[in-house]
Amino acid sequence: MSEARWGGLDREALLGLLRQMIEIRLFEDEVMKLFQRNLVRASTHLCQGQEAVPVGACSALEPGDTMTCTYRGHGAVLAMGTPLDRSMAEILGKERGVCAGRGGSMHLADLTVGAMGSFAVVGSHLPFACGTGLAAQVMGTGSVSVCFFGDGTTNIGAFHEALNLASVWKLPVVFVCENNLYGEYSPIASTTPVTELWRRAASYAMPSARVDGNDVLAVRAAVASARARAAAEEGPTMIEAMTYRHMGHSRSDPAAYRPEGELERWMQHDPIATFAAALPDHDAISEDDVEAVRHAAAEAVAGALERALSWPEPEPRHRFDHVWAAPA
Amino acid sequence: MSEARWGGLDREALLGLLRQMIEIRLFEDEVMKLFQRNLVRASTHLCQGQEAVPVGACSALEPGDTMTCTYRGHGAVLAMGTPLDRSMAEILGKERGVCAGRGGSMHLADLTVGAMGSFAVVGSHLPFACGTGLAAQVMGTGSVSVCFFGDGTTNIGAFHEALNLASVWKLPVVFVCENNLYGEYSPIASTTPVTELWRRAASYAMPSARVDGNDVLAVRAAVASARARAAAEEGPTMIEAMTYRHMGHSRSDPAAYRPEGELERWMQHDPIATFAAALPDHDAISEDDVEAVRHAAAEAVAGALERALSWPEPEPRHRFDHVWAAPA
Amino acid sequence: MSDAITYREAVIRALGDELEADERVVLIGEDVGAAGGVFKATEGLHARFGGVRVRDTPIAEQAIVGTVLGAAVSGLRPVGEIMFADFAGVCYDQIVNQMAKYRFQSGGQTTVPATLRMAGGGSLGFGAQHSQCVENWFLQTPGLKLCLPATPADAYTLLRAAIRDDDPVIVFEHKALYGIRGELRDDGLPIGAAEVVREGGDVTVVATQLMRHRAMEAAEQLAAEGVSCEVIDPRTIAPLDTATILTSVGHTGRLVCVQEAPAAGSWGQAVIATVAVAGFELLDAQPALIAADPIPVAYARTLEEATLPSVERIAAGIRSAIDA
Amino acid sequence: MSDAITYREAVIRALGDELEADERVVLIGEDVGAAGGVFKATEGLHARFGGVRVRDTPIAEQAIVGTVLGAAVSGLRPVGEIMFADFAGVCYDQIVNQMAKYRFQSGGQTTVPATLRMAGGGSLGFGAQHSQCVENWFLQTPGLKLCLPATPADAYTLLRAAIRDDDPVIVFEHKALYGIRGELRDDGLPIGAAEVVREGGDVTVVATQLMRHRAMEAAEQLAAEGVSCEVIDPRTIAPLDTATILTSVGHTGRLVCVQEAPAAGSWGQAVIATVAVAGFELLDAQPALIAADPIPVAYARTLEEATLPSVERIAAGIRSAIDA
Ligand SMILES: Cc1ncc(C[n+]2csc(CCOP(=O)(O)OP(=O)(O)O)c2C)c(N)n1
Ligand SMILES: Cc1ncc(C[n+]2csc(CCOP(=O)(O)OP(=O)(O)O)c2C)c(N)n1
Ligand SMILES: [Mg+2]
Ligand SMILES: [Mg+2]
Repeated sequence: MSEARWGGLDREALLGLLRQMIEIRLFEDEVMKLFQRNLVRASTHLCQGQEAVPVGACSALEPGDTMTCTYRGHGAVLAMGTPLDRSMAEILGKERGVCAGRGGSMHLADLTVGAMGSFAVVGSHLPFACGTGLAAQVMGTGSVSVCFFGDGTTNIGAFHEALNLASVWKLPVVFVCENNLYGEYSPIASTTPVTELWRRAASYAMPSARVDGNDVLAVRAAVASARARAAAEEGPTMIEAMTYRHMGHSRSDPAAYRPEGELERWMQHDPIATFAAALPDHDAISEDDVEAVRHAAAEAVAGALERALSWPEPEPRHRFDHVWAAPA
Repeated sequence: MSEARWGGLDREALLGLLRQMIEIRLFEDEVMKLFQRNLVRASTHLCQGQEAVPVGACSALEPGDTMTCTYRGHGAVLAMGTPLDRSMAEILGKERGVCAGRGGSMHLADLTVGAMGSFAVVGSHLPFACGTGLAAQVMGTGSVSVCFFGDGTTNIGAFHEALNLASVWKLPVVFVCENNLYGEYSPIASTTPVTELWRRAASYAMPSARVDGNDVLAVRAAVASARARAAAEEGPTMIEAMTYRHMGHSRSDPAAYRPEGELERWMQHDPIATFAAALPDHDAISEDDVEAVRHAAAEAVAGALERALSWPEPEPRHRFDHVWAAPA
Repeated sequence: MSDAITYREAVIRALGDELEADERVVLIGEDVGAAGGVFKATEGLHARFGGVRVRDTPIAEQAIVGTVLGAAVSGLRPVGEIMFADFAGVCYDQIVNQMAKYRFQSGGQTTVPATLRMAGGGSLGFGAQHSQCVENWFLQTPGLKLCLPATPADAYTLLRAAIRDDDPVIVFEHKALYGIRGELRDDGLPIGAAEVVREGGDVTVVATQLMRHRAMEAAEQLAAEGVSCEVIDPRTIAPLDTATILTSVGHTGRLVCVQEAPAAGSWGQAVIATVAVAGFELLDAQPALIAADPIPVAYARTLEEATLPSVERIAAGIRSAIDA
Repeated sequence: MSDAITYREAVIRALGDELEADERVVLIGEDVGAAGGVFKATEGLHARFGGVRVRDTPIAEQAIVGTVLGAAVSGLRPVGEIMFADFAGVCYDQIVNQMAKYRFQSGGQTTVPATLRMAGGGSLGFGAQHSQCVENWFLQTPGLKLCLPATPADAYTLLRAAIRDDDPVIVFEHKALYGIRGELRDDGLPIGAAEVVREGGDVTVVATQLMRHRAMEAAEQLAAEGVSCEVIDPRTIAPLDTATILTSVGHTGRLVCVQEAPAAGSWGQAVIATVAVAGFELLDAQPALIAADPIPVAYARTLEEATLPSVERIAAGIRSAIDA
């Protein structure tokens, strides 16, 4: 019940974190249902179980900061403040979607809130994050960029090139590895000879740490101090957040490759349930407050879903828009 | 004068190492002159000063082992036993060159001796080396592949992907980083936030070591033990060999970016001069022996040069050969 | 081989038959092993042939392609999978600069019996980075053979031929075709031979993969209108069987190419340019190219459907070619 | 601007003028800083603008291109150098999947004022992996603009226009042209406009970069024989100024494209296919494509010289087109 336990956050802020996590959880549940109803095309990569990572990390950012993430990025984009309805609309391929239906589930972006993009080629956004960092550095804006990626991503070349460049140029970037133990259907040990991925930062003389990725306040604290370092022009940091996805990799993957009991063990350590159970320890927070947040989140998602479903699809004749800013 | 000091090598073997290093040195000197006479096209990347790395490393290989290297690969290819004359002929673009004049200075290869290729895109051969390792592993040949690359190469994505794959699959590959302190005109610290590159192997749970790359016996010993490990199916090793190139990066680069005195300091520690000066300490080796080797090497290179110059250029009408093995 | 099987099963069978026939064949890629591939196109092979010969890789396409190349010149006949064809972008150097040029640069010292498989194509809503037909990225690169199977029969025949070929071959599977059914028949067509899928006298229609099927539907419709289409599937675009196409244009006088990719720098333009150069006098009217719009593939169904050539657009395009 | 300067100096001047004019312009690449570039095409800029704006990178082309993209949508107007154009292979995904599609995928939320420079081309003996004309690798990718300056004037004009453009632009410099001299003149031609370099009535010759110069030489020779060539340099191949080419073919009736790259999947085929489709009735005879042989660029002089179109081969090609 000490100040420290709550990361210096007040009642509103704490309930806000809970609300965001619950909204993301319910949002993803709805996306799954929409996918099963064939209203989401192709594939979708959900993040139930991992909510504490984007919510904790993005809560540590300041106005003007930016974020990049992956195809499993709904949570991260929402954590930056992208509206629920326009995010859902994008996943439904609607004209009022954040990307006007051009991007879809794997490419949510909302530059107005600093959500610079969800990238669908593994590792491709880590170099991009260096670019946002370079711009901040050259223009002296003091802003910082957080970049989310998975455990499997630490094996691809772009990861290596980006961390090296960010370090040698002291770019203001926080690299957050969401280690959910699997890359698609492959357990990490089958593809990666080390299991403590935070140690890979040593190759770039980059400070790094591992945190409990299901503890929203722990993630927040780690990112906050990395952010401070970056803003002080001391360079990038890598954080490995240990977490777990409740669903399969994508689509209707039943995740049969999981060892028995693994999901159940992680369910015991669900980031939302844990946080919701802890919050009433706070002097100013009651169980009713938590219930009220649950309720408000559910209403918000339901309303967003209804609006998104009601919006029209893009007009085929507008398909030539947005390719070039200035077609010759 | 102990057995250990000479790495268990006898007189012939020791003089053989010296001879190879001198041949490479003289070969490169001749290439430089040919380049200045406009007989070598475009560019050439010489390795004077670095001879102990390929000669020491390749001397630790067994029949059937293979090697890949870079555009700065004349020394490595010769160290595998590729003939001097046909190597020189390749650099001159002659039909009797090892690659029939198709490859040139940057692409020497002689598969008959296991010199699997010189690669001109930085890092591109490290994945290739994994493939030679995979073949050895699947076919159970027990052969090992050594892969040379520069310090600057440790920053490109292919390096990372290859070391990771080699480690997780326990491939029989020995990765040898020739750290000559520069990537083109850039000193290593300007592009690389760590200076002890051997430590990068930790990201792949791969054993590694740094050796004096100008000490041919030290290189040989390090590679021999890495080779044994690989052959015992224990997986790959990375060796960082500290060395220095006497010439510029390529062509007529005067290497003006070098700090004053650096070249001179390294010249004091020239791999050939050092080894030649030490050899007469051996019971069975005299100064005359060393002189005889010098002489024989000079003759061999001169003869090779003369033959290579005398050979004809490829016939234009044969240019369609070798694109496909089986054109449809 | 008389039962109808799916395109997916044809891929599995081709891989299985080659793994069976030649112990030098190995299969590597992301989740190709225990999981049987994200498109389930390697299902059962790991159980059948074991983890030494059917291996999961890390997410590292440069490593996959480089390993395939290195292994191919060291005695194996490896098959690498690049999951979505779009990811060829991250290993493009390995394919076009290393694999394609290795034999030539070495002065012909070795063959390069390497095969890559990758799943391309749109119409399913995968968005701009998971829907491309990337075969045209490789047209400029001598040294590669490029196969585009449209049917289970070709998926089987071309993939087996690719693995047995002594040159690097890329087999582009089309992800919207994995579920189609057809019989495996050995028509004896090698890599480099086009197939005349439908004979006709009014117009030569050249189409690949998903567009071959749509072109065939359009041809059916047009037949009812009295227009007789000769439909040719080139099957491979490098080598390109221009002789078969020129022969056909020789008796139809008209040429329409139908492809899923945009026009610029495509095999469709290659066919038209080749016929214009080598068979100008055979043409009675301007040729036509029915292609995707010059825009990325959008996620939204309305946009993607409008972007890719539909049966209606193909039929209309052929009609105007006939009327020209 | 009346003195003749080299193509290399034109590049330096364009970069310097833009760095001077707009503080959002930054320059990154391998050895572009203190060393002034391996082709010396950034010489003096580091001294003039400092290490914050003119920066050496590690050898990491994916990082270079990704950084350029990220910076471009974050307020800068970055210019990235890929030393030899062939190395675009190691960052191809970043260019075709990320940079080109970013704006579209975001639904037009931002502009992408990114520029890449890379030095391509052969004739100097750099071998198969350092001599390619790689511009055609990008033809299939909507979202990019592709510039091919042949003269100092265009090196200057197109590079400045590229940096000022709000879309991603690749400027392909030709390494065999760095030393040629010419005057900088502002002809006001924007990206997307072809230049009629020489007027003539018998045949339209379309050529870029080194081949433009060889085509001009061939045109001189042919003029002596009484053949009048209209030589057009498209300057940019995306967008491609088909209007200017069609107008020219409209009065010459004949078309010859001359390029350094092999034929398949090239801009030369694109021009021929486009004219065949859109201007069939303008053609009096079959068009011709004079291109590199479909083989990698060999190191040996005898082979490389035979592979790339020479003035003689171009003149002969134009002669047969005229006689057709
Ligand atoms: C370059 C590339 N290769 C392969 C894929 C296919 N793919 C999509 S997600 C994924 C697994 C990524 O694993 P990880 O980084 O752990 O992220 P997670 O999905 O677990 O969040 C793979 C292989 C891809 N998108 N891009
Ligand atoms: C992908 C790629 N980028 C850039 C280059 C240009 N280049 C050739 S050599 C070189 C420096 C390599 O440095 P290092 O790895 O230290 O090897 P060294 O030349 O010192 O032996 C560079 C950047 C290249 N060949 N390939
Ligand atoms: Mg994961
Ligand atoms: Mg070096």
